[in-house]
Amino acid sequence: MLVETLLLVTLLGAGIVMLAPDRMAGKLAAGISAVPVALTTYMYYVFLTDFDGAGNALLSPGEVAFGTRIPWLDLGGYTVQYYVGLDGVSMPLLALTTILTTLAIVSAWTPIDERQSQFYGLMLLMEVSLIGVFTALDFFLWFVFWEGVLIPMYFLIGVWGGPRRKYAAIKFFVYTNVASLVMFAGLFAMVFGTDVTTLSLPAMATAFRTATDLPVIAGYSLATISFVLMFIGFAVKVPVFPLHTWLPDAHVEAPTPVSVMLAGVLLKMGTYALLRFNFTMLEATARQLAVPLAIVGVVSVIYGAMLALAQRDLKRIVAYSSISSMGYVILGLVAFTPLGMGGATFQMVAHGLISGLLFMTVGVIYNTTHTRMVGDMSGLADRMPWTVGIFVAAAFGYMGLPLMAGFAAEFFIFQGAFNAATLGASAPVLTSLAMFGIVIVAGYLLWAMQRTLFGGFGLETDYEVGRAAFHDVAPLAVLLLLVIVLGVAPDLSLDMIQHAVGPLTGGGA
Amino acid sequence: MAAFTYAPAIVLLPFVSFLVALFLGDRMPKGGALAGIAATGLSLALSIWVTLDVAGFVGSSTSYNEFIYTWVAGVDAVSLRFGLLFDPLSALMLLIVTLIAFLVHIFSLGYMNDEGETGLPRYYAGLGLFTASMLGFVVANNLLMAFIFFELVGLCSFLLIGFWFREDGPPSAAKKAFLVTRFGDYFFLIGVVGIIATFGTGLFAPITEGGEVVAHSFPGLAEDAVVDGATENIAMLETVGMGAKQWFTVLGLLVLGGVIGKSAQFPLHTWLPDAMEGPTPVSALIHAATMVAAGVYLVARMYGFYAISPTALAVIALVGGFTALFAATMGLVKQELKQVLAYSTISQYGYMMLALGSGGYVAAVFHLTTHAVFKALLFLGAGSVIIAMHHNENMWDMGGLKDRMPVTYYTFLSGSLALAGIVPFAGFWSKDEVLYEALIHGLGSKGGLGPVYLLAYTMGLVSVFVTAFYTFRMVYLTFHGKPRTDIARDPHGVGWNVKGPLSVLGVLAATIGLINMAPVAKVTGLHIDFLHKWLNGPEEGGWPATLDTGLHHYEELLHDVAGVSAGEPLGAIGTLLASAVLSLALAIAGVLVARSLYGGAEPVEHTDKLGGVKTILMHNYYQDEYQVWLATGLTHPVARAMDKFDQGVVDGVVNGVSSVSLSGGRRMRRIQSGVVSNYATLLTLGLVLLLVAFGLAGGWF
Amino acid sequence: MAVPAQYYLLLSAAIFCIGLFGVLTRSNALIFLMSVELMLNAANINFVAFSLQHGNLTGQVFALFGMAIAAAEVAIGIGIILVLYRNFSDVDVTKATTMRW
Amino acid sequence: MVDPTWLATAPALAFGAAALVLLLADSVDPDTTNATVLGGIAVAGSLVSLAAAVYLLYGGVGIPTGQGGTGPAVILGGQLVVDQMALFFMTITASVTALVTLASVDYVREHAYQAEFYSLVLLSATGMSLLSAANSLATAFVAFELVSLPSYALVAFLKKNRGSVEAGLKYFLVGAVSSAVFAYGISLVYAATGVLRFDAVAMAIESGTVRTVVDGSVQAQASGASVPMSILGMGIIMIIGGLAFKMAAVPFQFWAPEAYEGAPAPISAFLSSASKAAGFVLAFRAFAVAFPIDALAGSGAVDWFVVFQVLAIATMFIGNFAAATQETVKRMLAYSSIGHAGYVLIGLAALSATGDGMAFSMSAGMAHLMVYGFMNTGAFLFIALAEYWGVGRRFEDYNGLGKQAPVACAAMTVFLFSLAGLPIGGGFFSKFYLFQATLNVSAWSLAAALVINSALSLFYYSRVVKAMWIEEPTGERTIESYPTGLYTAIVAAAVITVLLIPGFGYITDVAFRAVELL
Repeated sequence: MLVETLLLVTLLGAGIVMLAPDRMAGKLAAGISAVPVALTTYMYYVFLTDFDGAGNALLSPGEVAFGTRIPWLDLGGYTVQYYVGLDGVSMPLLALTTILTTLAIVSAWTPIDERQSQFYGLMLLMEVSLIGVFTALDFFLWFVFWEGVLIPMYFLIGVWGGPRRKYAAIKFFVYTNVASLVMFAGLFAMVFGTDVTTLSLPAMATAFRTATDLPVIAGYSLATISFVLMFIGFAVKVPVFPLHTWLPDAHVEAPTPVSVMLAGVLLKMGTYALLRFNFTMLEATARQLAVPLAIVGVVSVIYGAMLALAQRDLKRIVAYSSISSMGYVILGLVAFTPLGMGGATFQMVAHGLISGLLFMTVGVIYNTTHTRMVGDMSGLADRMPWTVGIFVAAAFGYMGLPLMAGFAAEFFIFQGAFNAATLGASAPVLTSLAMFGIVIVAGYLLWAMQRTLFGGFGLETDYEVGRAAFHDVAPLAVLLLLVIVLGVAPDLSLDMIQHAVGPLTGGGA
Repeated sequence: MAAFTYAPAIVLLPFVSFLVALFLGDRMPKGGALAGIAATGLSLALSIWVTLDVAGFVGSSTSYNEFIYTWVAGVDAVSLRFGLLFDPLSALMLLIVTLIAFLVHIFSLGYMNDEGETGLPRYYAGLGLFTASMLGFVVANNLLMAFIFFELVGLCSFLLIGFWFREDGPPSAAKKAFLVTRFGDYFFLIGVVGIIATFGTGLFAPITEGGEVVAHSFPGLAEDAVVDGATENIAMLETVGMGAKQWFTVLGLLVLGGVIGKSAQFPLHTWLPDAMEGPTPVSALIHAATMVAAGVYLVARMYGFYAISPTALAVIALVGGFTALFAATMGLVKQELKQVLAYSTISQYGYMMLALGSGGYVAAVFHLTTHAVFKALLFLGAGSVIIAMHHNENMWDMGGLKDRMPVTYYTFLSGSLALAGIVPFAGFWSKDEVLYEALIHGLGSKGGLGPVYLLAYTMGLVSVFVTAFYTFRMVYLTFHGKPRTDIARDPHGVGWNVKGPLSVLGVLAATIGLINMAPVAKVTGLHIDFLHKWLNGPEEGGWPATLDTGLHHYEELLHDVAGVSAGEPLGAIGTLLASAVLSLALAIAGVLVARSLYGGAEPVEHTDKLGGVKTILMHNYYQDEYQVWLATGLTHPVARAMDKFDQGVVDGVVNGVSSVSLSGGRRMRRIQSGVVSNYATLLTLGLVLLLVAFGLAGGWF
Repeated sequence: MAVPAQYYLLLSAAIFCIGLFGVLTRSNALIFLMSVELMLNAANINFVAFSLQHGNLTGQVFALFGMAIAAAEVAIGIGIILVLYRNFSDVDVTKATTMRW
Repeated sequence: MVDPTWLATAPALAFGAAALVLLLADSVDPDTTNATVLGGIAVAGSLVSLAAAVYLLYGGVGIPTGQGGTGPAVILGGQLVVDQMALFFMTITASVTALVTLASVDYVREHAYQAEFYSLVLLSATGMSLLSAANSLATAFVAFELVSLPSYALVAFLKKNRGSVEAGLKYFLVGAVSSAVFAYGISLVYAATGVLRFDAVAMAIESGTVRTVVDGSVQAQASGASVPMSILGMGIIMIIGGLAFKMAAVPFQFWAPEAYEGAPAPISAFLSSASKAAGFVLAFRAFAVAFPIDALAGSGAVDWFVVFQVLAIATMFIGNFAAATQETVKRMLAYSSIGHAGYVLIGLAALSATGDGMAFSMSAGMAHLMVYGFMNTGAFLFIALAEYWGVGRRFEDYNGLGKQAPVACAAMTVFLFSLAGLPIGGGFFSKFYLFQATLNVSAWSLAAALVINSALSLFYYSRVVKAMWIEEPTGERTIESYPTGLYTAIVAAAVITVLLIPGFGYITDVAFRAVELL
C-alpha cells in the first residue's frame, strides 16, 4: 500500500496547495512533499535491506517490491489493471523524483512570486505523475501517468516561464505528445502481433520476448518496426539527436525549479521507458540493432556537447549538455552488460542529481543577477562564494570528476560498453568516440565558469549583489552531498540496479 | 604489519585537514594552515614508519597489497575496488610527497599568511585536498583508483592555480591547465577502460594470500600472454583483431596520454608555464615536485606493462628526449623567474621519461626524487625572491639579491647546481644515470630501438648544456650584479617559515644524490647504490617475488621481451666514465657561458643575437598559438556552425512542419466559402466522386 | 405487361438529378426548397415502383412517410426562409455569408 | 423481458412526454417566461430518460437470457429494437440533453418562446432515442427527420440574430439535400433487396436474392430475383452520405461550422454531441446488422469500410486543419467537432474485409462518443457561459479569464485537454482505444492520420488554455453573475469527464458487449 499512499498523499497535497493562499503555498508544498521523501526513503531502506537480490519487475514479476494489483478495465478484450510495484531500476528513480521535487519546491521560494499556490500545486501534480511513471507496471496505467506529466509541465513553462514561454510550452507539449502517439503505435503493433491479452508490462514482456512467426512488413520483422517506432517515441523524451530541439527552448524558458524537474526527472522518463520497453521487451531486436543505436547515442553525445560549446546562455549550455549526457545512457543500454546497463540506469540517477544541481545553481545566480548570459557578468565568486563554490563543484561533477556520481555512471557505461558483445568490433571505437564528450564538456563548462564566476566582479545592477538566502543554497548543498555520496558509494544504487537488469545482461563485463 | 594498518591515515589526514580548513578555516588562527601542517606532518611521520616497514627495519612484512574498500561489488560483473599497495617505489614517493607537502605548508605561512592574502581557508583546503589526492594516487594498487586520484589532483591544481580568481590571468591559466590535461586524460581513461576490459583487473601487482595469488595483476597477465602465449584470460583481442603484443602496446600508449598531459610532455606541455599564475608554494608542490611527477610515477608503477612493449618504450624515450631539449630551449629566453623554472620542470620530466623509455627504471626514479627536492627548493627560493621583490617576477628587475638575502641565495644556488648537474649535487648523479642508461641501451639494443635511444640520448645530452646555461643565467640575473631596481635594492625580508623549508631542501639538494652514486659504486665496487638496492629488493623471495615490481624482474622483461640490452664499447667503466665526463663537461660549459654573458655587474640582454630564433623561442614554438587555435579557431567555429545547423535545419524542420500544417489549415478553411450553393456543389461532387470511384472498384458499370 | 423496373429507376434518377441541378444552380431559397422536394419525390417513385415490383407494401408505406416528412420539412423551411427574409431582406441563399472560413 | 415490451422505449417516451407537457404548459399559459419551471420540466424529463436508460442498460435488456439478461425488446414487428447498443446511445442522448437543458435555463432566460425551445430540444432528443433503437430503414428515416426538423428550428432560434438565422438556413438546406440523398439511398436499397428491416436486408444480401417480410418473418420473395449489387452499392453509398450529414463528416460537413457557430451555444453543444451520436448509432447498427461486410466484401456492391476509411481520413484532416487556424473559439470547436467525427468514423473504418476487429473498433467509437458527449458538451456550454457574460468570440477575448472564473476555466481546461486526448479526462482513453483499433487491423493510414491530427488538435485546443491561463487580460472585463444552471452543468460535465478515466472500464465493457450482441 505504500505506493498508493505515496500517490494519494501527493495528489491530495496538490489539491490542498492549490486551494491554499499564495503566501503560504511554498512552505506548505515543501512540507507536503517531504512526506513522499520520507516514504521513499523508508522504502529505499527496506529495499536495500529486505529485498536484496530482487529481480526485474518485468521478467520476474513475483519479486516486485511493494506491489499492488487490482483489475481495472477491459479494452476490447485487453485487460488493464491497476498494477504498481518497484524493482531495482525504478526504486532509485522514484527516490530521485521525490527528493528532487522537494528541493525544486524549496528552490522556487525565491524566484516564484506570483500565483504561488497554482505553481506549487502543479509541481505536486507533476510529482504524482512522475511517481506513477516509475511505479506503474501496467501499460495503460503507466501511460496515463506518462502523458499526465505533460499537463502540469505545460502550465509550469507557459505561465511562469521566460519571454518565449508560450512558444516553448506548446512546442514541448505537441512534440512530446506526437512522440507518445508514435510510441503507442509501435507498442500496439506488437501487442496485436502477439497473443498477449493483458496489458501489464510483465505479461507484455513475456509475450514479446517469446513471440515467434511475427509478420514481416516491407521486409522488416514486426518486432523491428515496433522497436523503431517505440524508440523514436521515447527518443524525443530522452532526447536524442535529431529529436531534441524542444529541449533547449523548454529549458531556457522554464523557470528554474521546472528546469530542475525537466532535466532531473522528465528526461529520465525517456530512458527509463527505453529500458523497460525497447530493451527489455524487445531485447532480441535491441541486440540486433545495437550498433546503429550506439551510433545514435554517440552522435548525441558529441552533437550535444558541441552545441553546448556554442551557447552563451548558461541554461542553454546545461540543456544541450543534457543531450550529451543522455547519449551516454543510450550507449550504456545497448551494451547489454551489467556495467553498461547498470551504468546507464545509474547515469539516469546521477545526471538527474547533477543536472538538477547545476540548473538550481544557475537559478540562484539568476535570482541575484537577473541574467544568465555568459559575458553579462563576471567575478561572481567575489560576491556569492558559497553558491559559486557549489557551482564549481557541480560543474566538475558534470565533467565527470571522480568520486562524484557522474564519473561513476560514465565510467560504468564506458567500461560496460567497451567490450560489449552486442557491438562487436565497433565497441571500443564507439565507446572511445563517446568518451571524447568528457573533453568537450570540460571545455564549455570551464569556459563558462571562467567568464562568469572568476575575474574582477562586473555586473550592471542598480542594487547590491549579495549572498543568496539560506533556503536557496541549502537545496544545492543537499544535492551536492547526494552526488558525492553516490560517487563514493555507488553500490547504494548500482547494486539493486544490477540485480534488476541482471536477467537482461546475463553476466559478462 | 602495524604501519600498514594505519596507512590509510596517510591519505585521510590531509583530507580531514581539507574539511577543517574549508568549513572551520575562518574561525581558526592562520586560516587553517595549522591543521594542514599538522596533517601533513603526521602523514610524513606515518610515511616514514611505512618506509621503515618496507625496508624491513620494523614490522614483519616488507610489502602490502590489499583491497580496503569495495566501490562496486558488481553483480555478474567485475568488482571495482580501492586498495593500497606499499612497496619501495610507493614508499619512496610517499616520503617525497609528504615531505614536500609539509614544507610547502610551512612555507605558505610566510608566503600567504604573512603577505595578508584573503581566502586562506580556501587555499589550505585546496592544499589539503591536493595532498590527500596525491597520496591516494601514490598508494593506489590499481589503475582505476589511480585514475580517480589522478583526476582529483587535476581538480586541486585547477583550484589552486585559479586561487587569485579576481584577476584575469589565473582563472584562464587554471582552465587551460585542466583542459589540456583533460585531453591527455581522455586517452588515459580509454586506456583504463581498455585495460580493465582486457584483463578484468586494474591491479598493478598481484594480491597474494598465504603465498597463493588470489588476484592477478594486469602487467602479470600481459606478461603471461606475451611471453607464454597464455591469452585465455585476455579479453578484447578478438574484438580488436590484434595480437596480444600490439593491443597491449595500444593500451600502454593510451595510458601514456594521461602521463604526457599530467607530466607536461610535448605536445601537452603548454599548460604548465601558464600554471605559474598560481601561488608559488602551489607551483613548488604541485607543478614541480609532486603532481607533475604523477605521470612519470604512473609509468614506473606499471613498468612491467611497458617493459614488454618496445614500441611504447621507444615512444616514451623519444617524447622524453625531445621534451627535455625542446622545453630547455624555451627556458633560454624567459624573463620571469618562475617561467624559467616552469620550462625547466618540463625539461626535467623529459629526462625522466627518457630514462623510463630507455630502460633506466632506477635512473628515472632517482631523477624523480632528486628533482622533487631541488625543483621544490628552486620554486620556494623563487617564492622567497618574489616576496622580497613585492611580487615582481621579472629577473631584469632584480640583481644583487645575494647579499641581501643570503639564505635564499645559498639554498637557491644549491638547487641550481643540482639542476645544472654539477658534481656532487643531486642532479648530477641522477641526470648522469639517465643519460648513461640511454646511451648504453642505445648502443646495445637491436632493431629500431637502438637508434631511437641514441637520438633521444643526443637530445638529452644537448639539453644538459642548455639547462646549465639557463639555470645560471637565472642565478646571475637574480642574485648577482648590481640591483637594477629600487625594490631590488631594498627587498622585503622573509621570515623563518620561508628560510626553514629552504634550508632543509637546500641541504637535501646537495646531498640527496648520495643515495645512488652508481658511478662511484661501479668504479669503486662499494655497495653504495642504495636506491638501486631499494628498488631491487632481495634477490630471493621478499616483496619482488610477491609483487613482481622489483627492478630485477623489469630488467629481465626489458631484455627478454623488449630487446633492450646494454652495449658498452669502452668497457663497463670506460663507458660509464665517458658518459659522466661528457655530461659534466657540457654542464660546466653551460655554466661558464652563462657566466660570461650574464655574470657582469650590469648584464645586458643577448637574446636579440638569436634573431628569428628568439621570436620563435619567445613564442614557445607557437605551441600555445596552435592549441588555442584548435580550441577557439577551429572547434568553436565548428560548434557555431553546428548551432546554426541545429537552429536552422533540425529545428527548422520542426518549425517547418508546424508552419506547413498551419498554412495547410488556412487553405483548408477556404473550402468553407460561406455560400450554401457552393456547399451543395461540393457535397454533390464529393458524393459523385465516391459513387464513381467505388462504382469503378465494384464494377457497377 | 408491367413496365420494366429499370425504367422506373431511370425516371427516378432523372428526377433526382433535375432536383439536384436545381439545388446547384438556383439561389432562390424557395426554388432550392422545391428542388429538394423533387429529389425526395424521386425516392418516392422508386419506393412505389419497387413496391409493385417486389409485391410487398413496404415501399408504399415508406412513400407515405416520405410525403409527410417532406411536408414537415417544407413547413420548417418556409419558416426559416421567412426569418431569413426578415434579417437579410432577401431570399437569396447566397447572400447569407456572414460566417465563412 | 420488459413487460409490456414497449416500455423498453421509456427513454424516448420520457422525452416525448416531457415535450408534450411543455407544449401543454405553453398552451395553458402562452406568455409564461418562468424559466425555472419550464427548464425544470425539460431537465426532469431528461433525467427520467437518463434514469430509464441506465436502469434498462444495467437491467440487462438486450443481453440474451442465457447470459443473465432479459433479451432485446423487439417492438413494432422488429421496426424498433431496444438492446444494449440502443440503450447505450439513449444514455448519451439523455445525458447530453440533461446538461444542455440545465444550461439553457440561464441561457434562454431572457428569451421568448422558452417552452417551444425546450420542447423542440426534447422532441429532437426523442428522435435521437428512437434512432438508437431503429431497426429498419423506414423507422430510421422517420426518426432521423424527427431529429433534424426540430434542430433546424433550434439553430435559427435567435430570430433577430443574423448569424443564427444564416446558420439555420445553411443547416436546413444542406440537411434537406442530405435527407433527399438519404431517402434516395434507402429507396435504392429497397429496390435491390425488397426489404427495409435491417436483419432482412442482411439476409437478402447474404442469400443474394430479394426478400420480403411476411408477418414479421423474413421470407424469400416469390420471384427469386437476385439482388443487383450495383444498385445496392449505390444505395449504400447514398445512405452513407445521409448519415455523414448527421455525423458532420465529409463530404456533408459543410453545414457544421456555420451551424455550430451561429446557433445558440447550448444548441451547438446538443447538435455536436447528441445529434452526432445519433448519426453514428444508426450507422453502427445499419452497417453491423444490415450490410454485413463479410457478405458484401468483394461482392461487387461496395466495401463500405473502405468508404469509411476515406471519409474518416478526409474528415479528420479537414476538421482539424481548419480548426487549427481559426480566430474564434466557437468556430474552432465546431471544426474540432468535425475532426472528432473523423475519429469516431474509425469505428466503422478500422476493420478487415472479413469483419474482424469490428467489435473492437466500433466499441471504441461508442466509447469515444460517450466521453465526447460530456467533454464536448461541456466545452460548448463554456462557450455559452462566455456568451452569457458577453466575453468576445475570439481567442484573445478569453485572455486572463482564468483569474476571474477559475472554476469554469478549470473545467474548460479539462474539456479541452480531454478532447486533445490527454489523461485528464476520459477522452484520453477513448482516443487511445480508437488508436488501438486502427493498429489492431494494421490500418496504418488511419493510424497516421490520427497521430498527425491529434498533434495538431493539441495545438489548437491549448490555444484556448493558453489564453485563459497564460495570457494577461487585455481589456476591461467585469463578470457580474455566476449563473447556477450553467455552472452546474459545466462542473457536472467536467467531473464526469474526469471520472471517466477510472470509470472507463464500465463504458468499454458495455460498448463491447453491445456490439458483440448486435
